[in-house]
Amino acid sequence: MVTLIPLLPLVGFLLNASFGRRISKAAAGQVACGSMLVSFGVSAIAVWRLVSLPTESRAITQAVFTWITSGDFNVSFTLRLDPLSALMILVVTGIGSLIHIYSTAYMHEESDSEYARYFSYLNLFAAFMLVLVLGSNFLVMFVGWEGVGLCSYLLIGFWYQKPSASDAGKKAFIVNRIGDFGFILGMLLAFVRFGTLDFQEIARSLATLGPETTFGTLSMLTLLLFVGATGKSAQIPLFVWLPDAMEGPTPVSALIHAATMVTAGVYMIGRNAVLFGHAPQTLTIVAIVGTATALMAGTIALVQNDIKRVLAYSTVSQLGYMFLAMGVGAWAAGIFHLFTHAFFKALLFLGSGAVIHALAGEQDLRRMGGLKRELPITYWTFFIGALAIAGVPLLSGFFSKDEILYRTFAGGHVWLWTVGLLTSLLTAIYMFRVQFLAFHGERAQGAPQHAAPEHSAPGHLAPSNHRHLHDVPPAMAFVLVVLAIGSVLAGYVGVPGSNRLERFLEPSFTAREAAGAERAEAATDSHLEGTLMVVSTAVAMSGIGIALYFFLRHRRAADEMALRFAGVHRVLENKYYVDEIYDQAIVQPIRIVSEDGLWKGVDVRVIDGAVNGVGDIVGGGSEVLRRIQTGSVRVYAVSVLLGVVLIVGYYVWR
Amino acid sequence: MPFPILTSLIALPVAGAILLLLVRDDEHNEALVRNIALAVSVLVFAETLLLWSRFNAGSAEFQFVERHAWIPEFGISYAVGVDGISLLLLVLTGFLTPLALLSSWESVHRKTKAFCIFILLIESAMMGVFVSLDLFLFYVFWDAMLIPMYFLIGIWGYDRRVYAAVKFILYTMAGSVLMLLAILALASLHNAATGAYSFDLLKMYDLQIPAQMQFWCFLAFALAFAIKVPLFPFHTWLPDAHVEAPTAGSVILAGVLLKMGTYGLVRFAFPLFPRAAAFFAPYLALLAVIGIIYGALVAMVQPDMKKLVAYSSVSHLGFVVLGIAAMNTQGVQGAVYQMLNHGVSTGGLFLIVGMLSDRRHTRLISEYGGLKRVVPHLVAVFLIVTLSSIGLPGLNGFVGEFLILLGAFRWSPRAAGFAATGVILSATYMLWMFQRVNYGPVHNEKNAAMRDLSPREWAILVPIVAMIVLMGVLPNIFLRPIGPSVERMLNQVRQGAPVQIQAIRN
Amino acid sequence: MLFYLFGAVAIVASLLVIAQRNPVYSVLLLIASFGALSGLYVLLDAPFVAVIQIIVYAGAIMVLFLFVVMLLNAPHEDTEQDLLRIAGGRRSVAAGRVRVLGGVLAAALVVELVWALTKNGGESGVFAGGAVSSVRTIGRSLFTDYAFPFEVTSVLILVAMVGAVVLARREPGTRPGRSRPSS
Amino acid sequence: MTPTLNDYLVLSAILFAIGTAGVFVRRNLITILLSIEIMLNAVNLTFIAFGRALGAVDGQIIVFFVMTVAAAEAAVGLAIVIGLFRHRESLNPDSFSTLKW
Amino acid sequence: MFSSFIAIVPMCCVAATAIAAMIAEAFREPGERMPIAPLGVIGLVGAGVAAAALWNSHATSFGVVVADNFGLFVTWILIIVGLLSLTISAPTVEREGLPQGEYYALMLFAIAGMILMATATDLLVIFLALEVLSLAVYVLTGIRRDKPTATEAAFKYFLLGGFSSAFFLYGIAFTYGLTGSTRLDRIGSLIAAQAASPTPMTLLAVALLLVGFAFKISAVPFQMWTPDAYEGAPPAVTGFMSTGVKAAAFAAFARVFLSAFEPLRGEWSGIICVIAAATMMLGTVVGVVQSNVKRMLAYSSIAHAGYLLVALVSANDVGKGALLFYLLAYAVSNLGAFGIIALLDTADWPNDQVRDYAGLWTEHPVLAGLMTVFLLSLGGFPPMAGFIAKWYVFSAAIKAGYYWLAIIGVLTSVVSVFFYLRIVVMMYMTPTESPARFPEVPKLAGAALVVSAILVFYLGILPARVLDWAAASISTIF
Repeated sequence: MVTLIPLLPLVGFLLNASFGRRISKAAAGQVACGSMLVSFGVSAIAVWRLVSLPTESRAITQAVFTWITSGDFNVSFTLRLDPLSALMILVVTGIGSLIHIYSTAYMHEESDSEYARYFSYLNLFAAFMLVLVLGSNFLVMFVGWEGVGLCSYLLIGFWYQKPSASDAGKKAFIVNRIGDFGFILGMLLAFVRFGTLDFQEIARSLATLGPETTFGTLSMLTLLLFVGATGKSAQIPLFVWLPDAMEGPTPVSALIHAATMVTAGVYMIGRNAVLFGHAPQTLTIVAIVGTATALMAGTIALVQNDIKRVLAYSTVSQLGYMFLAMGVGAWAAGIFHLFTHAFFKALLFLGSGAVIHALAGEQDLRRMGGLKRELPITYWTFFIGALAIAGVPLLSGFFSKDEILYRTFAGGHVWLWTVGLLTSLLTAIYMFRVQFLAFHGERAQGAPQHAAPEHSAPGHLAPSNHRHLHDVPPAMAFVLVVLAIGSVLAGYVGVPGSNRLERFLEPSFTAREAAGAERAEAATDSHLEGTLMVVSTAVAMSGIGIALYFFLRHRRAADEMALRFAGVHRVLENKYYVDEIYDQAIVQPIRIVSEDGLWKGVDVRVIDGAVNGVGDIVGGGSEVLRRIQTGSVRVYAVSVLLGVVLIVGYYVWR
Repeated sequence: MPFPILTSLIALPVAGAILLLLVRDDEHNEALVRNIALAVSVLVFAETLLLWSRFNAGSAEFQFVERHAWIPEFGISYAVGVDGISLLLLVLTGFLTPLALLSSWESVHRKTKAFCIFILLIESAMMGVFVSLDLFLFYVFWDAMLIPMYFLIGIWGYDRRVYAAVKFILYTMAGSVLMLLAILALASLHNAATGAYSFDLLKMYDLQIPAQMQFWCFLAFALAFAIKVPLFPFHTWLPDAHVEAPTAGSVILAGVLLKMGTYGLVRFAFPLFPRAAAFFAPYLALLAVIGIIYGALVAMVQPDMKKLVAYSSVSHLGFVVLGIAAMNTQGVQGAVYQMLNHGVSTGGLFLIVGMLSDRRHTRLISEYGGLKRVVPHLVAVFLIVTLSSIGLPGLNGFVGEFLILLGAFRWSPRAAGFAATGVILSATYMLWMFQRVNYGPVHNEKNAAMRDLSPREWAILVPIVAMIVLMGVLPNIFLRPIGPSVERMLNQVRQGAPVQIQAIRN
Repeated sequence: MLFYLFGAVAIVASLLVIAQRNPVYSVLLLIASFGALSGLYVLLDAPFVAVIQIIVYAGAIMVLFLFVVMLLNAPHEDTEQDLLRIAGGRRSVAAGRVRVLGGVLAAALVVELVWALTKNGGESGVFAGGAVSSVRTIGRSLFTDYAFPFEVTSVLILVAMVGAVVLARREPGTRPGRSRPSS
Repeated sequence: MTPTLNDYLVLSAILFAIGTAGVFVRRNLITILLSIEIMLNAVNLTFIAFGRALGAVDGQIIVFFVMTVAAAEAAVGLAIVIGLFRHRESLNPDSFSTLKW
Repeated sequence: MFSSFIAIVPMCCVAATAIAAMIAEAFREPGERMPIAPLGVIGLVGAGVAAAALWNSHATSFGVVVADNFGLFVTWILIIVGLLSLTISAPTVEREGLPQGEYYALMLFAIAGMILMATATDLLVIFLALEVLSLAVYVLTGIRRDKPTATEAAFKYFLLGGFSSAFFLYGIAFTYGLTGSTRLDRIGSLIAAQAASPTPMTLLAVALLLVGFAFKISAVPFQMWTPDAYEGAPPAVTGFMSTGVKAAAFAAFARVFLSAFEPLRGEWSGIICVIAAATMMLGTVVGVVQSNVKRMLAYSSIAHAGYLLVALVSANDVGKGALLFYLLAYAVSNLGAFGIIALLDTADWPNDQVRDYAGLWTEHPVLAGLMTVFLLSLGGFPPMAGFIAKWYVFSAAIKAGYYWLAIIGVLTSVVSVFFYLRIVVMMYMTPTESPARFPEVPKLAGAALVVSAILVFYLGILPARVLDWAAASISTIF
């Protein structure tokens, strides 16, 4: 049964990939959505059955087949449903289904074969993502891990004729590969250390051990895995691919680059909570990296003009939060935020997609404005999403983010907490900046100073400012509304005090035997939590206020600020020049060294030079030696005599 | 006497070649010639499958052994046999040869008969290399294989074919002649030890070889194999040979010929000279790791698709050598597996590049672009093969690479660490090439009219893709027969060099 | 004493043979040298060989040489000027070098041979034993012990005859145009 | 002061060396052939001297064979010289160097 | 009484045929065609049969000729050489209008001399045989009198041959002086008696004999005549002398040095090693830049002399057969290659430049194929005879401990492959400029080449029997 969950989308993929060209769009869409919905249904049933099991043995394991056997290395393709993965499959199939449905409308202008291709990729993604979350060992997880990377590559580069899109896809894949480099080494080290790659067995073998106090094998191992996570989840230093990934169709951004795939890193840490828990050094690093990423991405998001890029940096920032949570050992809080984030960020992306759809591909915030009237559904749903992410009380983002900040503070990481709070302020500001710039005010008529990336999907007409805009078609509207409801309600699974989610997830974060010991630690201080809640609510509100001031009431003030801090603004606008630095410091040197140093230098000149040099020496020697053969018989006679003299001389004088 | 299936694997292609010799060489017979050759090669493939089905996967010993005295005075015998390591390489050879023949269907019209004859002769020699259990016999096939390949490159190749062909043959010979001397020295030692000459591999395994002799003989063997693999810095013949060879030549060259080097390391160099192997393994690994990174970096900047794939072979085979140098179960098994993978996926890449160059008569990446719009099916297959080459889990490349890295990591984490960068780099150069060829707008008019895959080309590519997926998803089918033989070989090496192996482990 | 006389004559005559430009003189001087050698043969109790030396060698073979020299009518070897005229200055330098190098090597050979022969006293001592020089003994030995080599020489002479005829006879005239390429 | 075997051997060695020198000192084909004759004669002297020292006739008999060989060689050699002269009207060995390198 | 003649029967067969050929020529009308070559073939086959009958008999004649297996093996090689040479000569003789009777008679005399040289056990007889074959070959070299190069080649060969045979004779003189005999067995026993401290004169004898043989086998530095003579001679003759003379000379060389002078091995092995190394290197290195195929093969034959020297110097229980087997393999391959050159020779253009071979494959695929087989065999590729031969030689060298010689040997053979392949490249990979420059191939000569190609493969694939014979043969001399 668990096998069916990833298998269904895979079947959908195969159908669409094989016959997609020959069937109609409707059929292709139905196949794709159908397989996802059925998969969701199966997931729901599976989760229901899981929940009905007693807490102590809440896991369904299904070994599909033995995958690789080599000596003592034996990996079976095993899927395992436990509370953590249960939550994830619900997110993946649920939000996945919604986005499939949304896409049927959003991608409608593509040609038949492209449409089928799109859905086949999307199905394939879902299949791999489900494998990722269901995998019971590192290697199966890695299959999904890489598979989603592949699909991300394919979908980012979906409009392959646009060089920027295919570049972005390639960049995503390669940056992810850098992370995978760490992940692979981490797996290797794990196998060498534990003799297995199974999550359960690793956790069990660690249960009796205390955390590592120095930077030892476990720290190394977890750090390597974390490198993998930074790649997949776009953390410093590997976050650069995610903003570019916005070249893909917007539903893809929503599904892959907001709701599911990018959270894989967080999920992976959660999955290995016991392991990471034994490596406090790594956790510190995770927390710091997460926080730094959150802050950095938040600042960048402040000044970006492309609506999807703002959302992308926002995603990066929120992912930073999740890592912060993981870093301070608040596993459940991190997963909680992952869960809520999936809803509101998917909502925001799909909302922005609706805007872009309506504006025929326009993504530049400066050319939007006043859409509130024309796109009411989009407006309101987007507004709910913005409120949720900003951390307005009683919405989902509030609870999850607050949980993280509380845990951080409670864990004694005051500095991290401070930065987290600051980021929370930024979140509110940039989110409402988007809200205000896009939906309020008047539509800007003139072209902006410098052109934003033009996103024109094939089939879309050039943006026309005078066309009457239609709000979203029903399929999209339905999805937006569902997600909006989700964004409001998702937080209530883990309202402070009840800790339902935490308790549900707990078996996944603890090795069986040690469950009791960890539980004691998880006691909460409700008084402190209340105080902090007030603080963060205030921060969120002030953020919205600032946004209101600068971007709705006094836009001129925003421009003045930008002018006054022109340097800072430029740095932020150019995303701290990270791409440029990478290009100059890594990419170009490698290319130059490879081309001029290794290929044309070492290969052609040194090695082949040596090889040909041997040939030349032989040839040259040949030319010299043949000259001895002058053609004069007297010279030949001298040669004979020379031989005689030498041989006789050897005997006479030796 | 049971049916001499291994001999028939060697003899059948030769018989086919002789049959072809009898066919009159003119225009009308071209189809006949091709069909005969194809039929023979398919038959051989079927026979390899038959061999596999009869093979006892649980046994580590050589099976289907045939032994006939050949030059009895020197203990040279015609001794053939297969174990798990060679079995699959035979299957691979049988698998790729018909595809190579098919790939030449439209590109080779000149001297078709000779072309088919040479392909069949190569097949025979390759089979011979993999089944030989006698060092002399092995060397005979090893050297004999050079000639038809030389002609394939030299006659049906591209512009600089003569240079490439000569470079290929001289480079390879220069390495292998020293191996010949080492073989002779071994036989001589056997004579000194037992009073009789022998070139029998199994007897050589039991021979106590003094340390210093191991040292030199290992060097000689390793040089021959390193050139064949090719290991950095002995690789420069490869790009030339690959680029200039016709598609079929490249496929066979990359698919099978290069494996002879790594096969030789596993079958001969390591088990025969365990102490020297233990001593040299770190150096081999060093070269392998350099090769992985170097090959990848150089591949990245190639303007020519074939050259790019050629350098990628340097990188991939670096992995194989690394796995062998690690000398543990996962390393060696992964190495053998990776040999198969590389045969399939690089063979596939060359086939695809060949198809492109059949259509456009250029291999320069810059000449292409936007093909996905024009030939979507071709590009789809191209993508799968590319991903296989990158080592995407679920496809074949990953299994081998991971096992090798695991083996290497157990032996030397540092080596594995450096080697793993190949994972990043392979993605970089392959995807970059893939992107430049297939994505973007069609900026070159000539590409706009390209036709998509023909039924013949489907027939070539479908088996490749099927193998890629099968080997990625169910690797155990292939790993199972490999396992016992690898263990036996490892035991041999460990017994021969207990101290050193231990020392290096740390 | 006679030994030194004959020896000196042989050496001097031989030296003059190779010092002469004119081949006619060379041949005549060589005959003189052969005469001296036959004297030495007599000293070595080999009168029969000495006689043969004069009759066959000096008489027949040398006359053949002389005959050819006359036939070809080219008594003088090319001078340096001739050579320069033939093929530029470079060759004569090379030829000069050859002459010097050859001379040095020949001298070295003499030194080596003499050194080897006189080292450790060499084969010193007066001739021992009785001389065997009767023609009868020689004849018997020649046709018994040496019968086979004797037959072989007949083949040798046959080959030489055939060869000389093949090489030196006039063109049969079948293809006259090619017999004398422009020189 | 009776000459010893060694004296004869040294004498023949000197003659032999003179013969070798003649081969490249002279630029005349005839003289070169004569030089080879000098060498053969030097060898003959050695044979006879050894024969005398050994007290056997073998040395003398061998000399007969050598003479035969010398005659045969001379015949062929002179024939070749005549052939050469026909082509080039020259007896200079250095003018026959078409074949080289 | 009759039994004392047995050993010379093969030689006499050939010599008698030669004389018969001359007589036939005498009765030939001008322009009349007489089956002289077939006559020679009959004589050679008769000699072969005689040799076969003598196998294992170890007959001696006159005490100076012995029909031991060694000699008989070489005799067979020589007969094969002779048969092939006669066959491939026919087109040349026909086209050039050479005097048939004399040509074949000389060739047969040369073969008789070679057989004698290989079977003689007396230095004097060896010398005489050497002269017989040399004189015949000198004449054959220059037999195309109308060609200045042919006469020049004959002259160079003759002059240097005479020069070096004087050294050889001088060596015989010293040997005689030391031992009082020219018979190898007596020399051997006397040398063995004083082997511990050889006198300078003994060494002088060794040195001078060595020079004489080294010249005939064209070892460095006595190789200078080889390229010129090979280039100037008609290709069929070149093939003949590059194989036959070498085989005969090596046979005598081996017989003298491995039996009579065996006790002094320590004295001469070093020098032969150096010569072998120099010969292998010079032959291959200079061969690389040659543009004339005959000249290139001349350098190749120099190199092969080096390998043969390696076989000679490392003759031991492994290597004992190596020399003979190598001679056979080399003879067949090399003669085959020269045979093809001979067949391509035309009246107005010799077709002996490397570039002349361009497009041969298109025009004469069979000839090109045969040429490839012969060249690859010379280069030492399996499954051709040359490979087994080289393997045998190198294994002997390894066994004898001459690792460095073996290494030089294999490396030079790699270099030599380069120039063999140059011809292959021309034949197969270079487009033709002017078509139809090649003459028709006479059936018989073609068939002979096919037979030798088959022999090349036979020796390469199933060498066991011949190897056994070779090993058994040479063990009769030491």
